[in-house]
Amino acid sequence: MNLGATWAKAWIRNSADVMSEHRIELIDLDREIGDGDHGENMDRGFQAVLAKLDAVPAEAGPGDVLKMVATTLISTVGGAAGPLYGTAFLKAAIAIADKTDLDGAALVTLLTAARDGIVLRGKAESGDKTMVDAWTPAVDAAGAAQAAGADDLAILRAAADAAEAGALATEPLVAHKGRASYLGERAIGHRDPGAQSSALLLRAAADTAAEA
Amino acid sequence: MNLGATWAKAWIRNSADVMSEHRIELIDLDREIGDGDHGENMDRGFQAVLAKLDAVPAEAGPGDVLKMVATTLISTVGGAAGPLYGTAFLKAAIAIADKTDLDGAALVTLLTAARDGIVLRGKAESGDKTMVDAWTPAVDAAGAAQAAGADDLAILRAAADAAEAGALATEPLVAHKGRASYLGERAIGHRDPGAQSSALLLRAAADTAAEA
Amino acid sequence: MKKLVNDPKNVVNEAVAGFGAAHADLVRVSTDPIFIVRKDAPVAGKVGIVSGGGSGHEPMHGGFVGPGMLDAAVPGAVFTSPTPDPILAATKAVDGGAGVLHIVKNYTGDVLNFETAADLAAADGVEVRSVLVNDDVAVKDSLYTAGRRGVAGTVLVEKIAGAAADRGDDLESVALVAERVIGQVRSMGVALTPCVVPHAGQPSFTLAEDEIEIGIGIHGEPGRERIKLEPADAIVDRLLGPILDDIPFVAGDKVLLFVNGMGGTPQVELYIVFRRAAEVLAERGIEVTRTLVGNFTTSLEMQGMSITVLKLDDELTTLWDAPVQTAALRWGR
Amino acid sequence: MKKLVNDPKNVVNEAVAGFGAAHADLVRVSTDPIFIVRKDAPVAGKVGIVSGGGSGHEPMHGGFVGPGMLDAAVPGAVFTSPTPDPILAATKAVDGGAGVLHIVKNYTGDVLNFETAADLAAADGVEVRSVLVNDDVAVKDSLYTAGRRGVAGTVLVEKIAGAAADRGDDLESVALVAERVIGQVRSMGVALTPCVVPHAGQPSFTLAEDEIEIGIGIHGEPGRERIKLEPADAIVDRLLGPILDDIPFVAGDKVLLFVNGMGGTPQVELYIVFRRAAEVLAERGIEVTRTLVGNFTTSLEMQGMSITVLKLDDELTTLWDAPVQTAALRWGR
Ligand SMILES: Nc1ncnc2c1ncn2[C@@H]1O[C@H](COP(=O)(O)OP(=O)(O)O)[C@@H](O)[C@H]1O
Ligand SMILES: Nc1ncnc2c1ncn2[C@@H]1O[C@H](COP(=O)(O)OP(=O)(O)O)[C@@H](O)[C@H]1O
Ligand SMILES: [Mg+2]
Ligand SMILES: [Mg+2]
Ligand SMILES: [Mg+2]
Ligand SMILES: [Mg+2]
Repeated sequence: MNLGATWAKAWIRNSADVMSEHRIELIDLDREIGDGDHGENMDRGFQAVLAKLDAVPAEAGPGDVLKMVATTLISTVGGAAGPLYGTAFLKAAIAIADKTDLDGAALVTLLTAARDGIVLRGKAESGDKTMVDAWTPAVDAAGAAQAAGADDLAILRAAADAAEAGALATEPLVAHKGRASYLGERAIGHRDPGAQSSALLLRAAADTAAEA
Repeated sequence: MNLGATWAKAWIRNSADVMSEHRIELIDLDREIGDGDHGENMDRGFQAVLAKLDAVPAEAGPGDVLKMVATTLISTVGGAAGPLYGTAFLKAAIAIADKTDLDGAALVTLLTAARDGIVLRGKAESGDKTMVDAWTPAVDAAGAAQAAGADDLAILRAAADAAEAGALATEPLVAHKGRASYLGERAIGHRDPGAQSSALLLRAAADTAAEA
Repeated sequence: MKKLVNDPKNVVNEAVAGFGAAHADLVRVSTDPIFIVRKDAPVAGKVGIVSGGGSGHEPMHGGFVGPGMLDAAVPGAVFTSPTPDPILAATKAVDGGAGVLHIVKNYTGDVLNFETAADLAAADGVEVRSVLVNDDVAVKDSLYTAGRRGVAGTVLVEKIAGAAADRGDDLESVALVAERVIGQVRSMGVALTPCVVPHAGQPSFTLAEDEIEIGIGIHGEPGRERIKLEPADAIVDRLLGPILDDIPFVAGDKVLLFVNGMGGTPQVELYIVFRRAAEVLAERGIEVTRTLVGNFTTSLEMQGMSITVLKLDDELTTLWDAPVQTAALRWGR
Repeated sequence: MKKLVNDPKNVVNEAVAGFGAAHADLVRVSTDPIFIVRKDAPVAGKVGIVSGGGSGHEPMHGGFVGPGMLDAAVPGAVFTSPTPDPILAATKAVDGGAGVLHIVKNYTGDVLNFETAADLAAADGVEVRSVLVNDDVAVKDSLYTAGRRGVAGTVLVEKIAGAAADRGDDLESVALVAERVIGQVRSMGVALTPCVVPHAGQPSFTLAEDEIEIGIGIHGEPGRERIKLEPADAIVDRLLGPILDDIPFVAGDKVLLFVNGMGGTPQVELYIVFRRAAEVLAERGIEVTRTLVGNFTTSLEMQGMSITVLKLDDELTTLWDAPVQTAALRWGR
């Protein structure tokens, strides 16, 4: 398995499909505790990314792909998710800018940089019921897997599993950031839409690696 | 039986009760082919009349009662029904102005004047699907009953029966006057609310005479 | 029925009181009988202009009281023409010696009640002229109907007649200008949802989740036909066709294009409608030189809109542009 | 879902195009990226004022573009903050050399996207200041929330800041005036029915036939609590309490009282609300010296309203009264 620009493009292509498929699900989660646009926002952004994917030059590295994703999400998603995901991909792109193929350490670097970007922009802490609650467990799980000598696919799977568990674990929480924070106790029992879309993205990363 | 001011007051008092009771029914008829206010309009008007009834001097004749009804309806009902019923009661009041007790001939005079007032103001012909379609049969039936020597009660009952039949007979008609005329064929199958309230009024007149 | 009301019987009273409190710089409010006059009424030597009708069409007519438009508005019960008393009182309150114009929408109730009030005013020595607005092409103007209804075109009649009175035209001239507008303005509307009259507590009609009513009136009266929901552009085309064919409007005409919200339709939708209507007029070579978009002649919370087209000439354009200072329409001061 | 739309994805494009066509005397419209600027932008030497946010709140913000108020408005997708690109483009388009003020409603998405645009503008040599509107007392302003939301009070901030820029204040002064308004304005709203985001096609929330949502936001976000429907006066009291206690407003204060319709509520109801609100303020010895009633900060077709109270002083009153010429707010010219 070889995680380079080809994998990155395939991941993003798969992510675009996944966002389309889960558009309504994400809208519905956001209707419950937000304003009902998250699925539409993610779908709009990833469709725009998809349209630009073929234009990424053949000699580009995975960092170039992620940078295009970042700028496109920033300029097409809007809302809270646009800048947050945009920053995540931008920081990830910078962190792996010099790589052509990503080994386990680079994957952990990528995920960590992405998560740090989200925290930098959004100032959310773990447990605030945001996408951070998917990303931080994912980063931790990926780091642990890599330290334990897991291969790339296993690292990504660990990240995706942890992100899904993290998204699920937002359900009992009260939100402290984003729109759901207006709801107080009434947010309890609902999953955070951004955490869910984050888990979908990371699952797509692992699935793409498995196909490779 | 003695149809003087006492009967006239009792008739109007009963009419007020009847309009309250049938408020929703008249609103519903008007919602179907009009604007849904006829029951509210009639109820508002007759409640205002009721409030003034005790102030009619003891020495007043039935014409004075009807004149108060006319002016009160004109100034409280509004819409199409206000001026039409107002004119009806006004013309009726004038026609029996010199009477203290109404015999059969006077009753026919009253009803005829009322109907003529409605036609004068509204210019509707028979079959136009308006309140005229209750009043004209009522006038005709009262006239025939009186000519046949019927007593007051029988005359009023004949009028009420004919008005009810006339109201029912508006159902298959297309309207040529009032709001229902905007509907063309779509008015078919619905009873005219003003014809229905007219029938209610005339039934109250007969019932009041029966109680006397 | 969910409404921000107290006792349904007090809807008009309380709303008019609130209107008076909110716009005390522009109007005075009489509570018994209920009417709204401009603060400085009567204006000596100026033709007074009175309009009115059932409530539930706000801002029409109270929102149009002020310099350059109406001198008084007479709101009846919801969807019920006012009785003659308040019309008479308003007419007297705005008579500055130059007579009073009644702008009446063509409904049996409005016609009859204004007629009585005009007779009573004349008996009291006030000169009254009446004009009848009947811009709704959804209704056939035939001997077999009560005639075309007065709908959103009324706003344009009131604005332009108001400007004519404001510049000092005499009663006859103001009436003639109003009649010229009436002759050149046509409208048609659509409803997506019904409205609920407070005292009725139930929708005026029912539409299935995929149905709309073409040719709706402004009182929840059913319209011309009920069809399946279509894209906005197709609906606009359905309304504009009968409007443009009616006078007809032809290439080279200059017009005012007015997209009126029925009360419950968001502004984004009104502008989507405007976009298509302007496109159709351009295709036909009709030039849109003035525009109006918004909720002006409403039907409570009904969702839907109407399109109104007024053929303009230089005089009408000048009168449209003249200053107006009311709660709902204001420019030039 | 019944709406006057074509493709739900084109709602904002088409509405903005329609807006541009309807108000060509006031604004120019850019289609890629989408923003609305006043026709004569940039005005040399004047501080430019830009606001924006998700669409669906019309007339906010496009309806406030024109002399005396905003220089540009940047509409995002429905209920979604715009991305930095159009904000940046609008900022540059209105920079007359005196810098640009961003008026941002306090939502995570708006804050982040305007922040990025401001950084990019600064990198391109345009001086930008930002103010954050957060008038909604329904939300606790604590470390454990995203802070109070910006709602209808934004209209007042935009009008008054616009007047300050119009009289020639420099960027710092305009920002200070805006911040003063923000410090003195408080709002709270109620929903009777939900709204339907076109791309979602389903109501943002559901309310039973006898339920209302107190403390609703302007994006269909659920509010503070859900209660049984009450008479209008009782609902007004529920909203006014937290508003007046917040700053607090006290006897002797002069205020602007603003009753804002959420989009689907008829005007009669807004005036019933105004009546009670004015009554409560009078009881508390608070003097209402300026008023505003209407649909200004909407939430698509949502039924409901919000009440906003702004503490006035002489300067703010003068700036409020200053001429404004926009599609939705206009006086003095
Ligand atoms: N401060 C924040 N930090 C991290 N994530 C956040 C923050 N605020 C919001 N989010 C995430 O953004 C998601 C909402 O995105 P979206 O619905 O697209 O934007 P908006 O809230 O502007 O409508 C939330 O579910 C949450 O995961
Ligand atoms: N021209 C007319 N002549 C006789 N009756 C009429 C005429 N126009 C309307 N009506 C009667 O008035 C009734 C409607 O009254 P109402 O609903 O109170 O007034 P509106 O139509 O103004 O809402 C109709 O059902 C009809 O019987
Ligand atoms: Mg959202
Ligand atoms: Mg009726
Ligand atoms: Mg009526
Ligand atoms: Mg959003």
